[in-house]
Amino acid sequence: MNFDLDQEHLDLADGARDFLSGSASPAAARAALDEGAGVRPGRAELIKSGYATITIPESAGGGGGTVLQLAVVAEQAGRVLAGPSLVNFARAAVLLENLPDRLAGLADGSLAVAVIDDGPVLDAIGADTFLTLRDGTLVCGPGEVTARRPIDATRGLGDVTLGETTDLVRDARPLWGRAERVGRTILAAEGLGAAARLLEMGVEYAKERHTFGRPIGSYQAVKHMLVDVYVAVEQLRSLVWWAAWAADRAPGELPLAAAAAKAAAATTLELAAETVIQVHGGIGYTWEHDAHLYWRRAKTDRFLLGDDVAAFDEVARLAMGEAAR
Amino acid sequence: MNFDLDQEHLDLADGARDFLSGSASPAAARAALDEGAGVRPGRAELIKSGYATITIPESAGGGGGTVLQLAVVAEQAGRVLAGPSLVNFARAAVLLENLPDRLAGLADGSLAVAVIDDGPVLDAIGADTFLTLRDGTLVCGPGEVTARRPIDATRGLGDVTLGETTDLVRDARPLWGRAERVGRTILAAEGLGAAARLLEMGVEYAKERHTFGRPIGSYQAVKHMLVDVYVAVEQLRSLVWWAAWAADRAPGELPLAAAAAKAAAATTLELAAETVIQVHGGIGYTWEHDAHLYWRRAKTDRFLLGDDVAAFDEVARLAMGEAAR
Amino acid sequence: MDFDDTPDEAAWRAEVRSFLERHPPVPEQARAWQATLYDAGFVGVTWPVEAGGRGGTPMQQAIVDQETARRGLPPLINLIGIGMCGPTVIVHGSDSQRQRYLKRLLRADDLWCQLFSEPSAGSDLAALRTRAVRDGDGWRVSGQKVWTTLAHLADFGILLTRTDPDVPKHRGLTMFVVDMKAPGVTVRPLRQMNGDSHFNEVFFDDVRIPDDERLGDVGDGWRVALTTLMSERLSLGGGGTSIGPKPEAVARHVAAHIGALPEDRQVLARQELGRGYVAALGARYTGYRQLSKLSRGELPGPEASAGKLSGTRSARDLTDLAVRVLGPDAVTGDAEWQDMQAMLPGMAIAGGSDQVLRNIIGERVLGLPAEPRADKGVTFRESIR
Amino acid sequence: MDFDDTPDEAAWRAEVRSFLERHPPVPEQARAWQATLYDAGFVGVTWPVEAGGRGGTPMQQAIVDQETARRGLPPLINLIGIGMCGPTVIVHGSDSQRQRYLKRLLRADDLWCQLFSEPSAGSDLAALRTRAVRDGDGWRVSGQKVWTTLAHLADFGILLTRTDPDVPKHRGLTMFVVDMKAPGVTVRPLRQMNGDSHFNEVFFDDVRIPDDERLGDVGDGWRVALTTLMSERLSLGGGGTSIGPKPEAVARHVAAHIGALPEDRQVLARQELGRGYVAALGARYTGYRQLSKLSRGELPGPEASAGKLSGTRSARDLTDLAVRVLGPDAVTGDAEWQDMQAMLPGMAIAGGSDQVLRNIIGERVLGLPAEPRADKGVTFRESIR
Repeated sequence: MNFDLDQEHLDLADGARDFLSGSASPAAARAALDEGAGVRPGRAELIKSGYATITIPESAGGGGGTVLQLAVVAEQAGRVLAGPSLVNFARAAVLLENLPDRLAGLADGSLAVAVIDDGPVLDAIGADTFLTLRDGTLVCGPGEVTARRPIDATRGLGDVTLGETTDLVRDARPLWGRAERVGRTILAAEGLGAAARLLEMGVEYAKERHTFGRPIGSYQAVKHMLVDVYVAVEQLRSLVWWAAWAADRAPGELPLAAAAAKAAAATTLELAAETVIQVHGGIGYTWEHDAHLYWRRAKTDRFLLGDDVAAFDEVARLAMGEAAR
Repeated sequence: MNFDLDQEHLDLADGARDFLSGSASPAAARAALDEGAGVRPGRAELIKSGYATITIPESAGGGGGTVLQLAVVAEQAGRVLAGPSLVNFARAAVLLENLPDRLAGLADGSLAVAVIDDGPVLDAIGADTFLTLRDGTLVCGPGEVTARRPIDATRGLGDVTLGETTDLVRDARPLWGRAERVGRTILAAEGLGAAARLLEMGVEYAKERHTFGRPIGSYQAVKHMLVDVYVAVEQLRSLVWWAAWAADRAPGELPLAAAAAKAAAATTLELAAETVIQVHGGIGYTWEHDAHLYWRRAKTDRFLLGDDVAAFDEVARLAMGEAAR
Repeated sequence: MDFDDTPDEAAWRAEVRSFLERHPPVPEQARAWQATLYDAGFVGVTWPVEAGGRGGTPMQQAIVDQETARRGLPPLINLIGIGMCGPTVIVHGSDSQRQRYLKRLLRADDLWCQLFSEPSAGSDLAALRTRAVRDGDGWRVSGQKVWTTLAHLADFGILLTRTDPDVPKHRGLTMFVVDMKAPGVTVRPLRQMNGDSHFNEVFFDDVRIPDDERLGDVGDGWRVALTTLMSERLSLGGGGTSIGPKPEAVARHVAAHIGALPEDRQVLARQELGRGYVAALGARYTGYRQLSKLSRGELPGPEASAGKLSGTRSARDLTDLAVRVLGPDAVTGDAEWQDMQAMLPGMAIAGGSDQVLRNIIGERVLGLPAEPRADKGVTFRESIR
Repeated sequence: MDFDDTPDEAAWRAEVRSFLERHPPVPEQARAWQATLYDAGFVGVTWPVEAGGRGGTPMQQAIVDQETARRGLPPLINLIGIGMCGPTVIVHGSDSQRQRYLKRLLRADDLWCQLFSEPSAGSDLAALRTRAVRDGDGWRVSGQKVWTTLAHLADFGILLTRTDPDVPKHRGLTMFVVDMKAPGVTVRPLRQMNGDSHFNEVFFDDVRIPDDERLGDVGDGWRVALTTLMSERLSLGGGGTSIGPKPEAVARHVAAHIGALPEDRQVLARQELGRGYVAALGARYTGYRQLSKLSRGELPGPEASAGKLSGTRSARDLTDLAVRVLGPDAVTGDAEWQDMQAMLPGMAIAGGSDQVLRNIIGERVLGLPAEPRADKGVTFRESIR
């Protein structure tokens, strides 16, 4: 057993970090909110970079890589609030795995796919092709997108009215379930990156900012809050890696691992955002500070791919099921 | 509006404190657990003192006092983990209000009453007459008591198998409901006293005990924990007084007030006990220290008269009902 | 103990109600509305008559607050003036200042702001750097304040400055009344994370203040500021007022939406509502207890901070619930609760952060020892090196 | 990354399993069982061969732990010796000490305890007062230790003493191996709040220790103790082991009882189980990551404390759930979960309180500044005045 990233993964993370921190940023997220600017790096750049298509087979023009690799990249994307999310790419790569033409379209960018669940659709804005499950059949079609007033402008959220659909896969429930779990894993990886970045911001500020003659990070009230975030972030990291590994190598463990990672990501990112705003005091509550952009991500992500409440419930059912065996 | 105890209440509290701290103590609670010693001050003493019978009308030989007065005494009883609880006296005084003979028996101690709900019965041990609601009728009868292995030996818990019963009051549901709410109020008042005493113990130790050259109470980690207990205790105090006042003067407010007080007492006493053990470190975890006796009370009381979960649910339903009006 | 109104209180309540029924406010005319209320005797109820008030009881003021809240009316525009600046002028101002300012403040003829916090002096207020230097029969002030509510509209402010950097930091401070329209005062709005701009930065560039606008003695500014802060306590979570949404409003919102949720979500929503509601009621009734003490003539003590501490928490939890019952639509939908949610992180910071409030309660109410102070006995000048 | 066993690991696991199947332990014969396991090569797997160990990998040890836990076997009786005392003797002991003690420790021929904490030295261990004074070619020790697990059975202990009170407190300490049967050693059991007696008070009344039982140099006891404490980290919540009940056991218990609950309680129980389970899994897999680092030869760092911190919390929450699903009967009924519940408050204290662990992680992992120390640069003698 070796539960650690390999050198290959670390190199991949470095590359992704360079690319993503050069092309996306909290400032870009703020501009998206303020001026309706497009999300960065944007769909085309993400595809061009090859990062978005890691899990599409080489035969279809993708990277032929693993979910773990994509998760490593997704963490870096989360750090800088990059958009669109890698979640739709990951899910679509599973859903379309036996449909080579459409898979190739996903890989070369000619299909801009978003997956429809309950509620507003992640990265509906900019998508032209929508996948959903209807009575057990995977269907596909164009859609009309209405954006309302999203809390977080980087998630491309919109309500989608599906146009005429084509049936793609019958009896697709197991496929849909697996894709959703891979999606939850990648969503959790993006949450991990965002939470880890928040923690850095909080720790940095707590070292610099002085009150009553010493750094605020020397006070237990501040120190212990940040430690609780650290513990949550490291445990989220472990769950994300486990889920990604399970997606690639241990399908039997994926349902529990993905639900646990999704739930932990929702609560950890929220804890990190609220803690780091509190640590910053007034300055952390301003529009110009980055903290609220992560806070918006937290308040949004917790509802995506089923909310944390649903995920905790699923964990409990699975745990009881395994215990009964 | 005047939301403060009157001088009369303060005098009553002083007297009750003298009597109860002279006749009951955590040490007696430990002896009850260790050696099966009887609870202190015991039923007879409590009746003799007049405190247990405060809410029984003077015509029946009681004090003719208010629920608020009884709550003031109950707080003092909770501080020293006195037994039996004043809850059964308070409930029975309501349930038997139109049955002068039985009421007189309650007041002079010739009837030792306990009220049966779901689960183990509070102060079943030592009771000879049991009241319960059966198909809407208030019934009364002797019972066989089985004690098992109570967490807290001061609560006289036992399972009761009712003998032959007599019907006392038909269509007794409203009466039963009111009595239960008065009981919840008194239970919460006992919880208030226990929590307030725990807070004192924690604060005292935090001032005395030194580590790394200064009192542990000067560290924010310890200080802030105790403050959270203080805030909870003061809010519980407000809710208990409100509920007691409502029982006497504003029956329309009693359901919400009693449920809120019951729920707050359960969570506050638990918080206080666990915090104060933690503040004491290893010494607070020993058998010889008083903290665990209050902890046992907390773990027990939360299940009595419906648990905190049920009380929170009731608060929510009542709040939504009022909001709809 | 009696929650019911006394006959006098009941008569007063009837008077307030009847007035409010006959005078619906026009939302845009916030100043005029305050003047109307003042002229009817419902503003500054507890202030002394000679200060333009009515000389009434805290309970009368509480009844006005309850009745205006019950009708869903917004807080008065000059709330900070009434709650903090005015009481400071009453205690520390000269006769002339009291004459000039107080009645106009109560009528909202002048709006007021409070100029205390600075970028490097938040929780540690006494570390402030804005300098006031003697200049003939007056003073010259330079520096920067921040988080100043209403500064963009205010006519006057109470301004805490450093007049002597060579004594320990609490001792070198002096308080002034400053004319916000004076040359050299620049106000720049600060945008909050929810997009609104309720706060400002205020820059003082060699602003002249006559010496007769000083509040209290030179070097006595910390004591003057304590009057302000003590007055602030009751206006934030004290006296039974809610922080954030009223729990009844959340209960109404949940009641309206809960039917559309699956049964398991209803169970969870009720638990959350029950928990938040009990906390909010606990804070409210604890506030009433403080009000009763106040009515007996006691000063608002540090225990009033408990209301803000727990009120902030229950407001956060209840608002979170309000958002959750909307389901996934919450992230694009309902603006009201989204905005409320994005306001709450500020509540646990402004007017004393949770951490500072816990220190205050721990030390001044529970009597726990203070932490060793790194800056003790050091002059301000040495402390900023 | 690969969670699966390597072929070597799989072979080792098979060997362990097959042995455990063939050798069921007798619960009363804890020493004999440890000896049996040792003789088969399954105790002290990672210890050097010359110390009586097998020179194996941390992963091999983890596999032994997993397989014994999977079969529900209790921890080894000499766990503290193996996890803390032994590693200290390996690093700081003389050849003669290593010869005399280590193999016998692994076989449980001798039981060991760790004598560090004192009534006035808990979190602040270096404030300890037990004095060791030179006496010819040995030492005389007087003082009191507390919270000493297994002292009532132990043959030997590692004992931290003060040998010089006139230097700052960390510098005047010296470590010894002490014979627990020596004259002047008195052990008194301490009863815990759950009624059990796992801890002891140990009194030293002029106990003689030969100088060749010293571990490390005179005055170097703090450094020696750090070896012990570092070794302790992995045995408390590190390496993926659970604190308190295994989450699977709680899930099994909940599964067995949940059907009898009303639907709304089922919903709430599942939420609680989900939350506690996720936290426990998070702690477990974080422990596996530490194990992987250890396998690469890294030392157990302060981040291992995170597992204890969160493991204690999730154990508390899961146990509370286990009690709650029993309903009101829980307060008189099920002894197993009652006892577990009454054990948990101690978990957040023993082996580093939650507060101390947060300081350690905050300062050593996150690099946050330490608090000013009131006792800095002061000799021990001055500090206790």
